[in-house]
Amino acid sequence: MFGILKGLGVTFGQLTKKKVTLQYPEVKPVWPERFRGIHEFIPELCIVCNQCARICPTSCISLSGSRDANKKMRIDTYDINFEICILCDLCVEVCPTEAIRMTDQFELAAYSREEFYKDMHWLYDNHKEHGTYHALQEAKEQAAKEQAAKEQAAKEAGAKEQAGREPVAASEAATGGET
Amino acid sequence: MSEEKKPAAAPAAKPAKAAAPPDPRVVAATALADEIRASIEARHGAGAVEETGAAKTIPMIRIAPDKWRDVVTFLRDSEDHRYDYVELMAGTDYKDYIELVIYLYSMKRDAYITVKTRTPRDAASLPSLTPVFPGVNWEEREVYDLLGVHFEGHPDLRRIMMWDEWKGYPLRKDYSDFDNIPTRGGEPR
Amino acid sequence: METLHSEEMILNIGPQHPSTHGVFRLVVTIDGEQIVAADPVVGYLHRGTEKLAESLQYTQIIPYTDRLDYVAAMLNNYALVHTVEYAMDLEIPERAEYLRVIVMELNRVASHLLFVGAYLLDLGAMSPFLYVFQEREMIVQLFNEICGARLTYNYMRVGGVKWDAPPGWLAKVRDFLPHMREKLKMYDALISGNEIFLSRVRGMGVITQEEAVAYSLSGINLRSTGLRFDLRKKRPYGIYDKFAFDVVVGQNGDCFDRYWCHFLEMEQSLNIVEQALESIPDGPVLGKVPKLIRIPAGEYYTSIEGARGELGVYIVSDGKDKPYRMKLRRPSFVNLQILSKLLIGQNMANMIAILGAVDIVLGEVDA
Amino acid sequence: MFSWQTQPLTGLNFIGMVIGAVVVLAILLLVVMYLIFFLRKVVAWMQNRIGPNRVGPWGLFQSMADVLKLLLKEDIVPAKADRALFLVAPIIAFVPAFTVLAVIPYTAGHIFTAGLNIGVLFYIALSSITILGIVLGGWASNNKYSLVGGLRSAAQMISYEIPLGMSVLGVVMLAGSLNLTTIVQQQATDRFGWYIIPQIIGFVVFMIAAVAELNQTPFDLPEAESELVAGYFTEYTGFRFAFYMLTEFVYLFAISALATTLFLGGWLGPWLPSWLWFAIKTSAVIFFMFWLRATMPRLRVDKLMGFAWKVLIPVALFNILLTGLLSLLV
Repeated sequence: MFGILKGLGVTFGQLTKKKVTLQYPEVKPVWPERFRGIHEFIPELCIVCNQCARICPTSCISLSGSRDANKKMRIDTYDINFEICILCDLCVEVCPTEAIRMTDQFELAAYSREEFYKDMHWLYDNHKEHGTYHALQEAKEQAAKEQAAKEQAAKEAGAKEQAGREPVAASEAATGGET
Repeated sequence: MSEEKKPAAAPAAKPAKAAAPPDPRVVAATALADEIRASIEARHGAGAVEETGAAKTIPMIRIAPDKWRDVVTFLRDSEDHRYDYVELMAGTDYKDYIELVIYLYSMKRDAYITVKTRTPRDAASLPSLTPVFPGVNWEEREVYDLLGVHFEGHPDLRRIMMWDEWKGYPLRKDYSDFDNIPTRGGEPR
Repeated sequence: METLHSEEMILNIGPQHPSTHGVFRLVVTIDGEQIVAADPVVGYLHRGTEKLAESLQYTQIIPYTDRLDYVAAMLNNYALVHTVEYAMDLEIPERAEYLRVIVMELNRVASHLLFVGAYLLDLGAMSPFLYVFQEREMIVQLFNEICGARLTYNYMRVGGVKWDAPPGWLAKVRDFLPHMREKLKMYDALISGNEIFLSRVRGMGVITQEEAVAYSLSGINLRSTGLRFDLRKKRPYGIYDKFAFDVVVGQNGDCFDRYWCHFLEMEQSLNIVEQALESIPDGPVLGKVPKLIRIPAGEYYTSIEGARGELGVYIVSDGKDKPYRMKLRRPSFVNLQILSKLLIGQNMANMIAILGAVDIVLGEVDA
Repeated sequence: MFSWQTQPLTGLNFIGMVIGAVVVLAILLLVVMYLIFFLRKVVAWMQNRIGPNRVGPWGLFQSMADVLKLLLKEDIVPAKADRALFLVAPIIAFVPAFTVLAVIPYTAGHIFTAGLNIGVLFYIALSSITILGIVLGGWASNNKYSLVGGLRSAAQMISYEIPLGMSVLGVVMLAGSLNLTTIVQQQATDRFGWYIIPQIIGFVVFMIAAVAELNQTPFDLPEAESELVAGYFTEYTGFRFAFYMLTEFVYLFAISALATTLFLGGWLGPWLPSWLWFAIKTSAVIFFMFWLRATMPRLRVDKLMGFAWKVLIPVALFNILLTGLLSLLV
């Protein structure tokens, strides 16, 4: 009898405790940095080395590329089949250029199976809202701008003849940071 | 005195044999296996043990298939062995034969051996261990299901993972996925 | 005494049934409410992991092991990489070993919590199930931070772990421990003394030591009978010999002992995590591993103490980068065999209590 | 005091009675709807959840939405079921549940109370009919889970009717009447106060038996979802399922109202209006049942029967003896 009363006490004590339910569609969960959601893919970084397709345990990645005018490999198509992708992160692990990485996008429900075949463009667009690439770029650009502004200020202080902003420097800094 | 010769297609059951100084663990394990072999042969005759060696660091004894159940029972019951706990049962298809391996553990002596036996691939059949160790009941059913070894004396030998209409034995190396193409009205779907 | 016999009835429980813990089917023959025979039918979740592994590199198999015992995936990860490391005689960096122990023991706590909750749900109490999920959620969030996934971790690698702990993570784990101990006390008050609960589990589904050994039971099913058999002590793998902890054993081998061992084992796991947190060194988390992992030809078997028992991986290698044959020794699969023996003569209400206490995860049973 | 029984049955009175019955029915439907809401909220709070909060403000219209959904659902009759019995069983279960409410005195005015002289007997007799509906439903479904659930339910409810009836006897002896209104009025003047004090043993037995009668946790074996999926109403869908659901909750309300009337002084209480006192006390009893529901695991079926026959009935008998002695001596 005593055990039952003790149990009743425990449940009664919970009445006033803070509720833990997450109001999901309104309040989105905050994922940690390493969260493995749906990929983002940055075509200009890809060197078509095929490593991601080879390491993939479920063979859900298919890609093709060709050499452009500068004899550099360019990606043409890049598809991930999310019907069988298990979001294991191995493709991200092997990618030498970080052209593919994971985002915090986790909502993948769809009405038809075709929608699970995500192509390069979808994966690229995915980075805008969910990816870290965009934020990374912005941070770099910001840093580059600040750097440029600082240099300019220094130059202006030194010599007045230096005029005009330097967007070239900023973009150079950005692309330099990618590799 | 382990036999170094193995069928070419089969992976060697003894690692590190080519290494210049033999691994002391392997030597000790092989010596132990030989001891056990002597003990078994004293009881069950010279043909009972076909090979001894070591699986990495664990003594390995290969038993003639017809003595399989007797020797395992002996290992369980004999006072100097008392291998009373089956840790693992696994079957492997080596293309020429099917090998069944069990890892036995002795609760009392805290010792650990691996015992195996072989059976030809076609009409693969072995005496069942279920009467000795009730705990290998499902393991044997799994081996039967996936490798097609028939266990004689098993109380309930049915497929366990696949359904009864399944054709072929998936873990055999020559198994083809096309044997079980789903059909609808006699036509492949 | 003569008993009244009525017409026997075959009751088909599952594969979709609220308390079979997955797609598990149990065909029981009942006489009134008494069970005359029980035939467990498994295989509904069979994915052929062993066959798949034969065409995968060792690194690629790791995500597949996540799907075996999906409530304790860290331990599955470890079982595989441990066998590969054992076969290759690899040196593992100290810090990686400590991180492994921390995540494995936390995962064991999470898994046992789920057992306690699900078991009480089987017995008709809903609240414990929802309570334990709160603590499990905390552990799962910790895992989410360290490896980016909540259920299928894919965290271990041959030769170490994938990621070092993020900044502040170890402190979070340290904060979690006292909270968890507090909550364990609460669950104890809520459940363990409840007379209704006790009347349902005491003396129910008794397994003797001889039976347990003969049926190759492992884990808590074996220890609840009083046998002090814990692979972390018997054959210390990794760095388990550095930690002081007790092997929890039961006395009677009944359902209550199995429940209670889960409870006490959580405390022991918390102790291990605490010790590991105290002495975790700095350093790399991934050792020197060849880019393409090849195991020398031969056969290898190692086993670890999984959340449900002895979790072993048997690999036959022909020297290539893929296993020639991989066999998983799944504790749930082996433990489940004793169910049909335990159920005979019980009545239907006990059936669920006994099935629940055997603690199976169907992902593991069916591999 | 106004009572329908003392008035001649004129046309106007008859219309009044019909309107009264319909009003009570409507109020009760509303009450039951919010009882379900209350249950879900209380249990959710005890489990650190929020509970229904989607439909309407604070989820207040959730039950209404559920009822609407159930009414719109397809009414499936299994092909192998005994069709006639399958269709009629929920009604057999449901009608007595509402009928018993006629004798409960809700307010001091109790204009909507039948005021039967055998009120207690009427309640116990009618509530037994529900078992028939449950057994029939379980049997007619032609499903093994339903059958086992139905039979368990029959065994359980019949066993627990006995201690329930016996525990009420003590109150009846003290009050000297079977009329529920009289019982409440007696409690106002009784020297011990409300009957929960002299009849504490009876009250405990009553509560345990009541929970068992209602198939509430920890006695919810007939619908034990981990064993029997949903017990006797596994095969029921749509509004027939709703009938069983309603039966359960109407009985929950009715038995709490009965406990209030018999042991807690019914509508009696200072300052507040009588109907509010009645509502407060009934809610407290209901809350207690939900509290149990959120805490307890389920009893086992054989222990359940043993508990009724070996513990509750002897205790109830002892209580009657004690009450008799007490009224002789004091």
